[in-house]
Amino acid sequence: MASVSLEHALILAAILFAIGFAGLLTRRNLIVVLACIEIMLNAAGLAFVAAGARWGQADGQVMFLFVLAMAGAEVAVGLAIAIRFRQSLKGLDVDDADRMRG
Amino acid sequence: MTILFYIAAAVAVLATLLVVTRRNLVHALLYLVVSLFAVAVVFYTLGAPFVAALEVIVYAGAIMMLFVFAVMLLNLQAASPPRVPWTAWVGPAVLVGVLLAEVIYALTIETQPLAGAEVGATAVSEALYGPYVLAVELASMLLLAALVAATHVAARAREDQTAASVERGRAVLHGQGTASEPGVIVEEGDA
Amino acid sequence: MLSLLWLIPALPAAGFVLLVLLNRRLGRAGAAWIGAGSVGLSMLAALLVCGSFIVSPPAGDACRQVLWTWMDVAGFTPAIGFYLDAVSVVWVLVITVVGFLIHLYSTEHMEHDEGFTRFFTYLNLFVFSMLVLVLADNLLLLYLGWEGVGLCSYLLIAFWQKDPQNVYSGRKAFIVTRVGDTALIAGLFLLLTQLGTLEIQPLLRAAEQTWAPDSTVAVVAALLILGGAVGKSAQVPLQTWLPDAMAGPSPVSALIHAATMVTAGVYLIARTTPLFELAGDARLAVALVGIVTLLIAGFSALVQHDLKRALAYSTISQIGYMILALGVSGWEAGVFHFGTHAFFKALLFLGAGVVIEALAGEHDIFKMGGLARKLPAVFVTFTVGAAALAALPFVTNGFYSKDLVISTTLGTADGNVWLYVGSILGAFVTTLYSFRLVWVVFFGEAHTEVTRRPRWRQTMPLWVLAVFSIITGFLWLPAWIGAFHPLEDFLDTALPPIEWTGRYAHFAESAGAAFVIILIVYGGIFLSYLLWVPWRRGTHAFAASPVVRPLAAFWLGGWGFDWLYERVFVRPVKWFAHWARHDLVDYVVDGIAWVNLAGWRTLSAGQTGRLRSYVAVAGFGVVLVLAVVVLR
Amino acid sequence: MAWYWQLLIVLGVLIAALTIAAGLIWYERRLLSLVQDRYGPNRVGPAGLLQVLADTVKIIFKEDWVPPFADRRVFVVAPSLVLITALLSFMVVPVAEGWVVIDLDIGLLFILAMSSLAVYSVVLAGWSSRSKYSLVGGLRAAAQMVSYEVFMGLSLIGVVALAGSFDLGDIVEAQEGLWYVVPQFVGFVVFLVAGLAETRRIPFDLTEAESELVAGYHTEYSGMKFGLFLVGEYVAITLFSALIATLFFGGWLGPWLPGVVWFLIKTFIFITLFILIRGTFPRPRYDQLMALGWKAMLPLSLLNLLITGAIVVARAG
Repeated sequence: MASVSLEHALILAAILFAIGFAGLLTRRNLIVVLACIEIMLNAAGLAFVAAGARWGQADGQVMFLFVLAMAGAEVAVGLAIAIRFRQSLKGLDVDDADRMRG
Repeated sequence: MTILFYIAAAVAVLATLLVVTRRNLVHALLYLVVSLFAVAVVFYTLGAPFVAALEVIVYAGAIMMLFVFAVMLLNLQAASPPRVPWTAWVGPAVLVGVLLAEVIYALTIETQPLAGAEVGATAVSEALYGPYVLAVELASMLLLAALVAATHVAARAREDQTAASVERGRAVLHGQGTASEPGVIVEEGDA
Repeated sequence: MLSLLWLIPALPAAGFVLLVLLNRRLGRAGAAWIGAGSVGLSMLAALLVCGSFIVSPPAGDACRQVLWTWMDVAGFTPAIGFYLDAVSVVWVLVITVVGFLIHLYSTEHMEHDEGFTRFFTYLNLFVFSMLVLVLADNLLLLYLGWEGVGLCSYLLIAFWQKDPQNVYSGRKAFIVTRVGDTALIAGLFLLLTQLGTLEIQPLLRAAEQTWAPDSTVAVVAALLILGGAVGKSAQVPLQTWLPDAMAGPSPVSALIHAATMVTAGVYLIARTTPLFELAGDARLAVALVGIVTLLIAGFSALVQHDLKRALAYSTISQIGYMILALGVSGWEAGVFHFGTHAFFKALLFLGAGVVIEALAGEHDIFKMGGLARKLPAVFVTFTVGAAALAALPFVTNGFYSKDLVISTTLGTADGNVWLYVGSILGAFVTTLYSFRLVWVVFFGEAHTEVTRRPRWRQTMPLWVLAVFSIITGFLWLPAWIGAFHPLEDFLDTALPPIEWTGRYAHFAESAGAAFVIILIVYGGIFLSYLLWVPWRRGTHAFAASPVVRPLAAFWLGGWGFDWLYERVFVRPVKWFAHWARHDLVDYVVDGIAWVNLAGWRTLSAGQTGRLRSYVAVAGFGVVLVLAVVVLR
Repeated sequence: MAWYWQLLIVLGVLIAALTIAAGLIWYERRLLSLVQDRYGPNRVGPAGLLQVLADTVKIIFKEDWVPPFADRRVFVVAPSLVLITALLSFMVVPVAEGWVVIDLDIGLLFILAMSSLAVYSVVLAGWSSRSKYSLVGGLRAAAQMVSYEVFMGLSLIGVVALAGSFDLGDIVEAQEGLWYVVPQFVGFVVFLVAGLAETRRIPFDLTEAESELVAGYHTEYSGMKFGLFLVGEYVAITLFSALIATLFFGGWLGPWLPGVVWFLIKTFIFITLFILIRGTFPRPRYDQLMALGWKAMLPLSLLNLLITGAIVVARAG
């Protein structure tokens, strides 16, 4: 178990985060955007757990639990917005929601 | 355990890549479930079995289920925007590549081994309800707020009802109706 | 027995919870049984606990019961804990006994009201909050009760919420007391940061040890606490809400706005006595607030023609006496006057409630008259109450407590002649207006028909309170009558005894000083008889004369405080808002807007409304920052 | 522990679970016939025992057909999930003292995780079939199982609090003096109801309510893919019976007989209970099902948790 080093775990987190971020930059589907945010949150959680495992402390896992709670809250609100989005804009393209442009 | 970590990591990365590239919403979400499952295995290899279980139960089991449910129930697949051309990936890929390179460079400056000890459910719980208890309360409030907000945003019928009751209150105020219930709002100016 | 302490507030709380949960499912009878019953049981618990406290005092003459720790954050651990000593015993007994009598009274007074259950819900919540306030062992819990009673006061003043005027009155009470509450919470923050605790007894000990007498911080802390007391107890300059608070039902006026809540300020100052002993300037401020209030309110009460408003002003005035006594280090005299006042003022309000009910909602005393024969029970008890308010010598409790208060203004080291003369004048005015009510309401010819007579649930509390208004005075007889002062001995266990060390102490304690008061009271009663019985026409003509009329109007409006506040605070804000909306300022505002607009035009190029471009920009930023950090 | 011993347990549990599940099909049909006063399958083999074998042969040799309009990949994956998750759950169930495939500290959480993944099987089957009956069945399953999972987890926390461990072996050993069905009776009832809902058995089989949804989520399935759903359901019933026996009735504990026998007897009793419930109860409306879950079961399990927590805290001093 000890042979996994901290930076490998952190690099995994960074890669996952980067993929999620790339998806966020590219995809226009609101649901996928939400999923990308989930990926990034999860990657952040992974970094917390890895850092906690470095010191053998529970704090990292505790932080992951808070990330989990936040993700739950985010999904609830995000999906509610997606439903209204679909009703009012007849689609899921986030680029359609540019009425607040300057 | 080490080999398991790398296998799971590879699966996670691959599945996540598929999440952001698939056009079929349900397929993408299923790959996300796979990715989360792989991350759960990673957690287990990092000595965090409790969080690994929660990752599956809450993330894969509940949160992603909610996603899938919403997509299926509202047939969101049909509302998906058109496919992006592959050229759209170039810019983000470069940006993210630079970011990743920086992070990896920063991370590999020095190597740190893991403690290697398993941190079980008891230790996590004790930390959670010990020094972090205030944060737990805050998290519960966040969830409550999210619940209220989601209900409010998603329920359109309710909104019309509220508008109607405000309208009725106005009518009462201007003497065109009767206050059928106590607690009718009286406006500032009339006091 | 003392371990039952928690039951005293818990019972009304249970009543409140039951009433909230069962609300509609409960008939009127059920609501009345739960509402009055819970307070009745609480009264029994209080009698048991306080009785055992008095008979066999615990070690240190105080007992503390900690139920649980409220929160534990960064070393700050306020407890949900109760503290019982002589001072809280007095308050608890008064709250529960008077509270129960008023609940009983309300079951009949409110019987046809559609908000019957709601009324008892609020009333139970009030009793619970008030008990928490006086039993709290730390200032944070005390503040919880403090805000709880404020909330109930607001809810009950605006109880008949269909009339916007009542809602407005409730809101006024809430906002004005909020000014004081803000001062109080600032004081709590100051105490917490300076002394590191809010638990009252350790806090007071720490204050005595760390702060030098008359140090600035002690004075500021005491003044902030005084600010809270001024708001809640309706003292100058925050007294304006109480007369308007009479919009609530009469039992509410009796319980909240006469007997208990408005004396929370007195309790607070008495509770933090050592702090005020450290701060001479703050004590002087307390005394000044007291004397100014009692005079202003007394004169206002003299000209009111709304029965309840007259009583409200008299309440303000009497609390002024209590505050005055606290300000001259006559702590115990203030507490004593609180105790006697609670009984006779509750009695007066309940009597007024019956009168108003009997006359189908008539509040104007000049439209009453001749009620002595039609409502004999109310007449007798109301007269007892008025006599106690006027401090009729020897037979009423008001005489003994007010005599003591007036003596302290001269007899203690903080006292002086001016305070003495002012309080004597106040006593004279008090006799005038209290008997004015009796003469005008119960004598002369009847102007309005009596349509309803009280039954036992209304008259019984009146009689009980009338008896209390007589006998409670005998708990502390002045030295020249006899050496019977159990209340003083009891209070000595919690408060510093009154030290008769002033220049005129010898005179203040003697029968001579009392003789002055006796003279004043009899003179006042006789004068008010002349003014409102044989000479009534003349009095009216005098009041209507061009010289006096503006003065009377001035007093009627409460010395123009509302008028003043309207002009100093309310109108300037409204006017400024109006002006800023429509006038010159528009150019400034437009200018700001134009600058913003220009800035916005330049910046809004980046506002595409597209999530992805925002994310991309954020990503660039992260890349740059990371590059700086990593490659440095 | 020697590797062959471990392998033996693995194979033993796997084969036993599958055999029992297969046997259950026959057992259920016979028992239901008894309830309904008829014979049931009694032609093939002694007392119809070989009926299952015949059915298996038939179902395996059927054409492996996927509807052309279906989402092919998901359609194929979905049936396997239900069996995989149920069988994986058996890994952490101790059959007798020390007889467990993997002694996981978070055993109970693992089972919860598996049961939360099992939902996907039904939902995806319903969705990938691209037919409206299937979709409605799948959606019903999603809402039903996610809802009931909430208090299934909550009802078990009482047991965990009493035993102080997520490890099923520890939980069984903690019941040495007293089976948890006594202090956790409410938890037991809630878990039983949740188990019925999670296995989508009558009365909670609204996902395949044949009178309104044809066959619900598996309308379009045939051949061995349908067979997987069938076997998966029976494995799940076996699993839940085993869990009830383990968590509330002392698992392998019992006098005289060896532990594994006690375990099998207890499991068998609850399997019978499941079948008898199927023979007895009518099917509720969907809103009634949800109301039962959120308005009755959830508060009940929370109350149970509150009281259990208070007792545990009080006992700990």
